[in-house]
Amino acid sequence: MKRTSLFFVACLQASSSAYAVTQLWFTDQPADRRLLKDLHNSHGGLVSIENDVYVKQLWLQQGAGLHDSGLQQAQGGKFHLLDAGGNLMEPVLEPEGMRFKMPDEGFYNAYYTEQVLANQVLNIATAKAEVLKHNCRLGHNYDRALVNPHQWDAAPLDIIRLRLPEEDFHTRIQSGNTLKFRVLHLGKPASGATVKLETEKGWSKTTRTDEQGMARFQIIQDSFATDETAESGSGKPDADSVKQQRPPKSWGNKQAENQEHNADHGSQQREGRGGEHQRHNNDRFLVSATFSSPDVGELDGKPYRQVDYSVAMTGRYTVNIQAAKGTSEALMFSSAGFLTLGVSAALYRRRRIKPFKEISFDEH
Amino acid sequence: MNIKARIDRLDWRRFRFWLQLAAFLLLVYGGRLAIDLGQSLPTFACGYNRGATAGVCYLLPLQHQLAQPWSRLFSPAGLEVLGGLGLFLLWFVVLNKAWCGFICPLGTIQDWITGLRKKLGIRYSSYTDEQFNQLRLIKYALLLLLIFIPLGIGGQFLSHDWGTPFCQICPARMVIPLFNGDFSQWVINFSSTGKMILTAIGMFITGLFFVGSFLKKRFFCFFCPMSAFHYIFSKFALFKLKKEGSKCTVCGDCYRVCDMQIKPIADNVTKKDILMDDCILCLKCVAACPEEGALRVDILGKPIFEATKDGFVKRMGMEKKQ
Amino acid sequence: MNYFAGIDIGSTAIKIVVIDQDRQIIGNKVVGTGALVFKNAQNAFLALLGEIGLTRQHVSYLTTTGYGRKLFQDADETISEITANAIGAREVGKPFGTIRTIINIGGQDSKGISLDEQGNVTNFAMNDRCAAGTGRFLDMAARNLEIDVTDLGPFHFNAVSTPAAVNATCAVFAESEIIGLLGMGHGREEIVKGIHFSIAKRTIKLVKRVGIEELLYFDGGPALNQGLVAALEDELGRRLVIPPIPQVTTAFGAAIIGLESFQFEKQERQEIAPQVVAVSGGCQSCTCD
Amino acid sequence: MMSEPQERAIETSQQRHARHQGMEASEVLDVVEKSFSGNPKAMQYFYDLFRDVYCNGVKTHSGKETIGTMCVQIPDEIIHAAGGIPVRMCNGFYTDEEIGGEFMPAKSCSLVKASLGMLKSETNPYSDGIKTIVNPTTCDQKKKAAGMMREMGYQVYDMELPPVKESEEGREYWRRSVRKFTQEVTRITGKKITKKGLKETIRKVGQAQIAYHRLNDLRKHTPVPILGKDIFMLTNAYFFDDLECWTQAAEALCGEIEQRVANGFNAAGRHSPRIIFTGSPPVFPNLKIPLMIELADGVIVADETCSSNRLLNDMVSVDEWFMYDMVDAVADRYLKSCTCPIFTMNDDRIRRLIDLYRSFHADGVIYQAFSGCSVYEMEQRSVAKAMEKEGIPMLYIETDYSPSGTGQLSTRIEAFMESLKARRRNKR
Repeated sequence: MKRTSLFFVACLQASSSAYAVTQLWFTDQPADRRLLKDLHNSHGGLVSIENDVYVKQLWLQQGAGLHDSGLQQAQGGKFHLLDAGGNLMEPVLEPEGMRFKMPDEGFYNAYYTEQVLANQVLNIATAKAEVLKHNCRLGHNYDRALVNPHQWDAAPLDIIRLRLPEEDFHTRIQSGNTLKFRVLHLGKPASGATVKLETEKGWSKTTRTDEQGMARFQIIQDSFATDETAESGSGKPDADSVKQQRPPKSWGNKQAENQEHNADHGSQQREGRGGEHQRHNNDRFLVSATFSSPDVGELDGKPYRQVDYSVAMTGRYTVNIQAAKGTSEALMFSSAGFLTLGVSAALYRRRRIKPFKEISFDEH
Repeated sequence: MNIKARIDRLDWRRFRFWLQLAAFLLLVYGGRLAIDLGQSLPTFACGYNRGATAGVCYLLPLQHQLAQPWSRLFSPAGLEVLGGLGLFLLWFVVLNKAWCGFICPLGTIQDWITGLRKKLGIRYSSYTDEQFNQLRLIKYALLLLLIFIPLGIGGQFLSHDWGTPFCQICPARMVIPLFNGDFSQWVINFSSTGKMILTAIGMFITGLFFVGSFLKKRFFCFFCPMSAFHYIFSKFALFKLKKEGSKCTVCGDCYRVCDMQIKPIADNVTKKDILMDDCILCLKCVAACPEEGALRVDILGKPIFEATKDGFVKRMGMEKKQ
Repeated sequence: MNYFAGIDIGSTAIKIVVIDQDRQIIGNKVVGTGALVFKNAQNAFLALLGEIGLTRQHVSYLTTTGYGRKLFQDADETISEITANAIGAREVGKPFGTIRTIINIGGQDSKGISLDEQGNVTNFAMNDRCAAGTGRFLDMAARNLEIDVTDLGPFHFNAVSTPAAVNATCAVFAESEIIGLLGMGHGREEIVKGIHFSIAKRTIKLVKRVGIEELLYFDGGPALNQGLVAALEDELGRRLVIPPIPQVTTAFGAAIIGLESFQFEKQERQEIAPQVVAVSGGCQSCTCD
Repeated sequence: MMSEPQERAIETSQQRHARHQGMEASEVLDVVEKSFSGNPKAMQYFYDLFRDVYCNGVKTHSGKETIGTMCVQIPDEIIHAAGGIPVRMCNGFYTDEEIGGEFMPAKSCSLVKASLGMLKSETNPYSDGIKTIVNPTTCDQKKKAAGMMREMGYQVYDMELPPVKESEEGREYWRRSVRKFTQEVTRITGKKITKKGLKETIRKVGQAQIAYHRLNDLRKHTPVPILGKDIFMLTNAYFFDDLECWTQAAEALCGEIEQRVANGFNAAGRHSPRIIFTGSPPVFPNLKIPLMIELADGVIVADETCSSNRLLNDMVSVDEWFMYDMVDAVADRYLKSCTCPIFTMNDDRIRRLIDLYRSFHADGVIYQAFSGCSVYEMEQRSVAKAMEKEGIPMLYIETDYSPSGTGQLSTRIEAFMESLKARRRNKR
């Protein structure tokens, strides 16, 4: 019921804004917060560990954007799963989503596709999640092929994040990075698809894919501050907003640190951390692609004259750590150490020439 | 002349120099040749020397593992910590503290700095007995901190900002990547209070490191928590430093050459297993001992390097010039 | 039949013992040392041989001991009096058990010797150059008191009142001390007894350095002095083993050592003999026809 | 007709003293040379050296800056590096002891009396004259001797030696003393000590030590190839001989002794007990006890005395060849391993004795103490106790330089030898 109503809202929005389309995506945040205690934070987000094997559970989420969404139950769509080798495998389905074991190192890809026919338009929505399985215990001598993204040719619309230069399992996407996405329609580049990147902060950008189905975004240089930086950034990612910013001179407070552990919760409040760089601060972004084709056909006896494809997935990015690092300060501190010991050693050596160190008594 | 006698006559200084150089190249550049010795190395093969290190210092994964949520750490899954420790022990048990004296890249760098000082003709400093006894406890304090801070993180008493606290202050993180032209660790990380404090301390210590190891032989080893960690397990190691007290004349020659100023090596005539906590097993003492068989190195109870008069004379350059 | 002789040339007396190969004493003789030490010893030795009907040729092995041992060039072996004394005591003391400690008071020195179970010397102590507590000291005391040395024993037992305290450890000072005691009206008996206790105390102090163990054996000329024996026993709180002829134990020991050496050498000769034969076959330097 | 008595020059005091010394020295040299068969040929250098110096009036260091040293703790390396020649003033002449006895208490030790006696006699067998004497603060008698030597007109440098060698304070104290001495000795000789020069003298002294060790190790062999009296002669020559000449002669001796070992030569008797000699140092010509031991069919295979083993045993080890390090290293050599009884603890000495006993396959220990040398006399008890615990037979002899009382001593030594032989027989 809820979904339908939402759908209408979405349609209303769609009428007002061309891109305000309802999207489906996956989340690993359980709605029931009590479940959190059984989950562990791994390189690939929250997992549970069963017999020493990581098990990922994903729930469906639907909405127009990260701030305008809700958990959703599967409505007769299909779940697909690519394992770390890029092969299809069977997930375990649960009412709210899917769950699967991740025995191998690499990226697992989860898909959910759903079709809805309305107003003679067939909406084929795809939710996607790319889940990393990595455990440092198993070493880091892995194949590049494990790092590279997989592709599922049967996906009605797929969006693939291409890798950053020299990306590995430990790489974090940082604000300021340029992200490349490739949008594929049934395994072929979809040119002219609309791709939107939206951060949890509200910054968003929309672009269209080129002939190769490629879209590029440079994530805004975000300091996670609730000041103007975030708002002013919600325009186009011009050169100014990408410019390195000096770290603010006030650092963290207690409240910020306490919230740290819940950092993975997308909807949490961030107001408390005004003007701070927090290395562990990370935000989600939602990248979505929509693509229409004027195909004419019939679904369950109902005709349609257009097919709207959509796909969405979330990702995480963090503050640009380099921006928060000071080399000159570092040299200052090391010089301080250098000088402290150097001078004290010189003084000590001078003083040692004097024959005896007197014993001093306390007269009190 | 049999092999043993040859070893006993070895010019230990030169032998060690080359061995250290080889180990240094292996650990600091080996990663480029896709050499991976795992992450439980009992020596400062710094993991921050990204892409170039041939293995990772055990302290890094140890601090990581200990920072797991307690629910996991104290569950059967937490046993993986023991796995890492087991691997560490496997490495350690063979060489004992000779990891410090022969393999540790940071130790080798210190020896090179000492070599530079010698070239410049500047004398070295040493601690007084009193200073020695006070300072030697620092490494244990560091060891406790590097265990308890991560545990505190896992128990949610401390923020993740304090993660891998020792690595943040360890000069190896700054110094070793330099050999790969990587200056990126020379930064203060302002991203959080903890990081900022730790990296600032780290940079300060790096400054101390350069001056200290210039003035004092093996300056940093004296404070090294890895050394303290080693000592806990050194009893079980195969490599042993032995002393035959009855043959010792307490002449102090071994103590004189000891980079770590370990006095019991000369004064203690009752202890057979003379390896002390500060020892880096560089074996300079054995090389400098003029008493036949007073000091020796055993592997599995078999002496492999023994103090001999002959060897002493050769190493001190007292042989008759032909 | 082989005979063995031991000559102990001491500072005051020369003691000679001849034994047969069954370790039985065939004859013994004690004469004064005098000034012509070697001549006196030689004469006494020959006289003794004559008395028991032997000639020098019958004596297979002659061992000398005592401070004049090196003078007697005719000897097959010289041995220190400490070892000879120990061996003699071991043999003589056999009927009493295993001797472990020997007190020997000679003419110019006194000794304490400790033995192990087999009669080997494990430790010994000697008085230093001073003559206090030796036979010479007794001689001097007797002369001062104008009594014969042999009467010292009876005098000791005749003392009725408390023995006089003789403190001096030096023979020279003791002399004046004795004169002083006489002047104060002490009886000679008490003085003799006092002297004996003084010597006993001094000797025991010496022997304590080597450790006193059961059995205690006392020999040397002064062992004939029953008074001194009594004083030593009283001071020790134990009985002493006194040999029948206490002067000759050392000479007897020397003779026993001679016997053992003789037998040892003979045995060695036999052991080496076959090899000698083998070697002599290729001998080139032999000039005999 | 009686001829007119010629005008005869009366001996000067120096001549008289030299005659006394010569008489005493030649008597001992005769015993050393002639009472033993099979002396090594290379020993002739040392016999001749003693005869030259003490009987023929040859001055080995004429015209050179000689510095007298009063004890084994004075660093030779540093004196050599400063261009001086260290001459050990410890003396073994009874003649000199009698002179010393005139102004020193009767109960003082023979060695100190004799050393001061020689200085008092104003004759010096080694050089034209010794002006400077370095006197370490070892035993009380040597300490007080400093004042007497000053009275005699010598320039005395008091070198402070700590009474405790185990403590860090003691070590630092002594290092400081040696550093100061290093500075002072350049003032005496007027020559600067250079880094290179000191390194070279450390090497030279080291070579002498190596020769000594080489020889000493040969004494571990059974049968023993050289008698202890020859070793004492050799080490006593080190007191005053030119360093390089000494090393050369010692190396020649080593060669000969090595040959002897190869041939299975036995310098002693077939059953001679092997003796470790310890205690007060036998200094030529007071080789009374060593000679007595070897005449009584014993053989000294090793010793622990400051006139021999302690003189050359411990070597300098340097980590970095800088002045600071070298001087400190030299200082350590003379303090840390010194087994002199003047230090509070004597564990090191006991340990050394036990080790010598074992490694030289000895049968017994003979401990000589000069009467009056209270430290050796006092230490006797603890050493005896330790030896007893280890089952090592030990003979303690209290003696002095006087030639009397040898009968008593030889009886004791012979009895000890006999008991050692019996002990060995029983073991077999």
